[in-house]
Amino acid sequence: MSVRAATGTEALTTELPVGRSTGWWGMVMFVVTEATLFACLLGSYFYLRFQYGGPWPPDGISKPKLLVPLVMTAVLLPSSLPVVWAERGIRQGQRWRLRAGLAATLVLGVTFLALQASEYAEKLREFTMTTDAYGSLFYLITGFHGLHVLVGLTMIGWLLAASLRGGSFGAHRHERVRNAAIYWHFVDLVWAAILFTVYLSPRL
Amino acid sequence: MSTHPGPRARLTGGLLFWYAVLGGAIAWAVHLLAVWGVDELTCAGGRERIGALPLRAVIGAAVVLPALATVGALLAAALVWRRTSHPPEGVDERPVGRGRMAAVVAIWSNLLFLTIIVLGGIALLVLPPCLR
Amino acid sequence: MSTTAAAPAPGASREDLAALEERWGERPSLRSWFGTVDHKRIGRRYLVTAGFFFILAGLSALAMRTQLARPESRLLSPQEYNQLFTMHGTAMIFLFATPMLFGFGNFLVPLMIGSRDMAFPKLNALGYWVFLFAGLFMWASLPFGAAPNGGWFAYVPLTERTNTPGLHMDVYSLGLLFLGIATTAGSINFIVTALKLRAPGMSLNRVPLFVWAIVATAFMVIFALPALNLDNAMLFLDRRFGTHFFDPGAAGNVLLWQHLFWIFGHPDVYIIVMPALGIVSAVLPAFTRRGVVGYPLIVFAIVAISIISFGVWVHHMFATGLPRLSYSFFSAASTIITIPSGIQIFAWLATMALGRVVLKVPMLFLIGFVVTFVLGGFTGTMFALTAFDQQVTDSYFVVAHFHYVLIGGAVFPMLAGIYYWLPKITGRMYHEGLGRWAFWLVFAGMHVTFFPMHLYGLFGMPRRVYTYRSEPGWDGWNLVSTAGSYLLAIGLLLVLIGVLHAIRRGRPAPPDPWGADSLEWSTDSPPKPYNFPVLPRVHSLHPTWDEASRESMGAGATRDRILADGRRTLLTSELDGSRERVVEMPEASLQPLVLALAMLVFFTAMLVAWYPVAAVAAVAVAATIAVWLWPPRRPERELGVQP
Amino acid sequence: MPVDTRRDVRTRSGPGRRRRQVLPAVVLGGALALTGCSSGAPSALDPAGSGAGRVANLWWLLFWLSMAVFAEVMAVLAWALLVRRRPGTRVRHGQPLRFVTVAGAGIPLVILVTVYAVGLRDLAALGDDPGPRAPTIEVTGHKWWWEVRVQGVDGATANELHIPVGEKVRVRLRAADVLHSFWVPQLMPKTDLIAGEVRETWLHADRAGSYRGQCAEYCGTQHAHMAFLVVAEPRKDFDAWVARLAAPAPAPRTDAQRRGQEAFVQGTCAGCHAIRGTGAGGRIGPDLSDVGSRWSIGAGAVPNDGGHLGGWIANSQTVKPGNYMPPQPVDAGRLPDLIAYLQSLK
Repeated sequence: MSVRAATGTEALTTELPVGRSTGWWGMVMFVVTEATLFACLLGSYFYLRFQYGGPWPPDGISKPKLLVPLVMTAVLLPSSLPVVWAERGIRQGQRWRLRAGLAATLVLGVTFLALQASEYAEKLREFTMTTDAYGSLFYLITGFHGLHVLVGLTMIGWLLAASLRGGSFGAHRHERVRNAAIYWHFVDLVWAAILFTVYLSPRL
Repeated sequence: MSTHPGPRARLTGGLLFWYAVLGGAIAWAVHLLAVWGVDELTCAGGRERIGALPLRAVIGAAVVLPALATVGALLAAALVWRRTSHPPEGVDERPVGRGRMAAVVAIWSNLLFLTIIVLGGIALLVLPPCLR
Repeated sequence: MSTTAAAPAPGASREDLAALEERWGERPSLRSWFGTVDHKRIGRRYLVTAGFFFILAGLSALAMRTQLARPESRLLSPQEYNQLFTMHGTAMIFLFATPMLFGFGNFLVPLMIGSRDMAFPKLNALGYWVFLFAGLFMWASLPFGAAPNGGWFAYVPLTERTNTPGLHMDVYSLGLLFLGIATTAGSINFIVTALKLRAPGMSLNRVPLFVWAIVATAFMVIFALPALNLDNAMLFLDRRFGTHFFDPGAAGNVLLWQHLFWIFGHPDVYIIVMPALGIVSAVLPAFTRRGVVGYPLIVFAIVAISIISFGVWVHHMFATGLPRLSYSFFSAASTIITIPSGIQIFAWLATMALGRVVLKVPMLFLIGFVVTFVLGGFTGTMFALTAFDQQVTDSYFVVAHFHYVLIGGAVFPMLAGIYYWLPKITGRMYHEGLGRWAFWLVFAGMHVTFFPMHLYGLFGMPRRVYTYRSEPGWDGWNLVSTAGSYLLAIGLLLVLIGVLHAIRRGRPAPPDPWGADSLEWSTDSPPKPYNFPVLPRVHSLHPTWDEASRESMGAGATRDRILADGRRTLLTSELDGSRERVVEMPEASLQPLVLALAMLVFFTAMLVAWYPVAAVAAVAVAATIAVWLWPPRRPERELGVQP
Repeated sequence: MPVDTRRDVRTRSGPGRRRRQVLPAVVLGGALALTGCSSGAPSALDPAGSGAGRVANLWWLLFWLSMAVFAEVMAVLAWALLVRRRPGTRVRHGQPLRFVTVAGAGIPLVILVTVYAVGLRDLAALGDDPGPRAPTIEVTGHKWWWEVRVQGVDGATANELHIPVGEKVRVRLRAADVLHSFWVPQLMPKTDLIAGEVRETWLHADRAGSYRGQCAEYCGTQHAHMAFLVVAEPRKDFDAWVARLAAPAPAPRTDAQRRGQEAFVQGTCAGCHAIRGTGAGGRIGPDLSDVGSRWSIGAGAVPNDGGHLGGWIANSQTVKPGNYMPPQPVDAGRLPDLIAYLQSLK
């Protein structure tokens, strides 16, 4: 590749990758608006924290412990890989890969939610949503993300059910798999931002 | 007839095109969120420093760097403009027409965003950062 | 101009037309009425429903103006007045302006880009039902005396439970969250439709300006609405479940509400005005007999305004005492946003000056728009300057300003659009004389009502007061405003009469009564359910004015653009509009209605705190979506499955 | 005592200011009458201090620039409608981009950069601190009245604050419940009162007089009746006002006043209201130690006279519906005494 070629008329007027479906764009736009919502949510966290000015978390609430969230991260982040693997499989018409990959993701996602529930059980003894704004933020952010994981898992489970029925997906029909995968990757990535905001940033 | 660019050249060219169109807008958005967030929240805490740095220097950096990024986008837009005003023979007419329109839009918007960033920068010279 | 569309186009045979009619036509039945996914029917419903909410919000305004006609009037109690002004603002913004323009967009975008429907027709139907139910949800609170009463901006801590007990603000937060579903769904639909369903050949530099405006608006919704949704969710949690997001006594902050609200709220001003400016660009060519000057510059203006509108929100908070340096950055953006608007205005003026103006009713409204919107723009620029803003914000000066911008910038173009597209929507022509009377009354009424507000705002009258005393000397001007508001109401009534008259008595409209330049005029009035017998191939920015594009639907029609063997339309590439493939479009369905009803049950149950019912409704929502998207069973060979 | 100036809410514009307003008023569509018939208005165009004066000058700059651009727009529109619609004119198909660029972007840019610079200067000037020796008045916004204190002085008053003419006075703003906004159009632009925060602004009057202010942030049911008065007076009168705030309320002098005081202190009044030097120490409603001298009742709801005062005590809900003072079960025979006592508190 030469600079000349890359800055020529044709390269500069390259069309977007061909053949994206309306469903793909619809899901991407939905994810964009959801991502904006999370950005506002995390922005609100920092706004309240720095407007408060005092020690954070306030009211003697201890800084969040890292062990459980890091385990949750280790469970959730890799859960995108089976989805990718499954999607590649069905593009080649390999239905077993679709089923196996989705099942693996389902297990990882449910594990994540179970870990979150155990974390809540411990946290709720220390503070609740009504303790102060920190508590409100903590439960809103993590709870809202947990809700997204639940929705994502519903999608994955729905795909799994459809693929187990047969006659749903194949090398020529896998749009729904792709769209659900986009959503799951998004839910995954948002967790990284939440890990940083809620768990790591109070220690900075 | 010129040789067609390969996939990597197309990817680079495409990214350059989007940098030309959206670079100024994104730079300005980053600039605004940075200067507003840093100024309002640092002053709310009653401080005028962030770590070792004076607040004014941090805000200054959040003005200068996005301004430079916008200038870069302006140059990229000028390149797209030049390349679409005299397209080589045999290139499809529609992408060129569309690229040319995008170049006009890009040049204007980068100029506009640069103006906004510069006007904000002038305020930094006049006002102390935490004056209410 | 094009007159061929009424007869079978030479390119599409009688069999093709019969097949298309069979696939797309909807026999009148109750099921088809509730289940339709036709973007034209849905668009018409949006227009009518938004018009209905406009009447309700307008009557609220008349009641308020009547109360303010004299000092210390006791016609309305303060509680009633506060509910009315809140509902007036909320309904005008959320239930009238945006849905009205979405109605135009729904009806017109597929026609303008040469497609057979929106990208997601069922989602489109869902959007309408949700809008309707959310609107009724909010208005239904008024007869119970439980309507929102904290202003459309709902500032905390006034709207917190301690200061506003009762359901008032719960109706507000839940109603707007509910409505947000419709707005978001509609916006995604517009974006995808405009990206993928344009007729072959319609590269980005040939997209009609109205479509550009709608897409820019949709993008603004995508990025702006989440901030409002989050704000309302936090308000609801604070009120109902005792969280402390906005409670300064427990590490919360009241300014967080304002920031989030205006991060949404300022783009929302442009969400309302932008499609209306698109209408101006769409109507102007027909009545100046030439294309709009400086197409790329107007595209630039649309793009630039929609981006900058996100960086000016703090100018609504110039009196909250933030650091003055912070203000200056927003002041800079708010000042400079004038430039793209200026470019647009002068491009339109140049179009009028070089073309030959035809003074029909739509054009009269466009001229009224220029005069009014420019005046509103001046005061808008004044508000960009912090020092001046601090003096006049929250006074009647700002009420004058945004009514100039919103009536001048949005309602006048909408009225122009109604007269302009009435032949296309209803197939009937309107009565010119009635229209002229309506224009002059609306124009005069608007200025008599709102011009004095500049004055008594400068003379110190704050806004949102249910009454005032006579000593400060504001009474005379208020009386003038009230008189003007009745004049305005009579004018708007004449518009309504004109529309009804056209539907009942108007003479039948030809496909293209104006000699206009965009694709909707190349098909029947009203269009057939499938919009175009032959999907056009676009060769220029003004397809109905260029021979090649027009011929592509007649003599030059090819089989691959008729697509009569199924309910089908074409996908093209995002930037250049190159043909990609043929897609199957969904049939009419009751699922959207069922889903919207389940959501209505959910939000109503949340409002009255029947949480188990809400949980059941949430499951019903999930189940309906699951069934909606459930893949049909296909033979393995068609799917391409490896053993 | 400068009772006269204080009672006179109207302030007239000086001849110089009047002349500057006339011409634009003509342009404002035959609104010449506005300066005449609105001379009682707390008009931002009739500034009486350096803060509002600066903004008024900015307004006139903006106004004239707007009129110039409006004339330009109307000229092009008139050309299109009158000249170009003559029979026989042909449609021209050019793209006059230079015209659009210059008129739509170039000229506006020059104007906008200018006004932005002027606005920046004014913004900086309005932020100037009044200095460490300036008196500080503490204002707290309540639903729906203003509590006024002077820093370093124990007493409080309501809905009325005094400033010395020609001096900058710091005003420290707090919100007791919801948001309010402190606005005296003739003296100073708004500053919001933010719950949980302290905000500061300043007042400066260059001529003596009474200037009406009003809450400008919607604050609920009775937002309409939340006015106050700023009295600018010579320094010695200001000092006397501060001294009165520190001193106990005047003792009753007649029998009726004595009975009224007794009714006040022993009745329900004292549960919410305070009168310095008596047993009444309620903190919910306004301090009434100088209520007899105030310009109004109910933060601008009605004039302060015996009839209105009696009506207010008996049932303020008919006067200012929704306010937090419940109807008082005062014996009809005791009401005149109560009124007499309260009116004596000056």
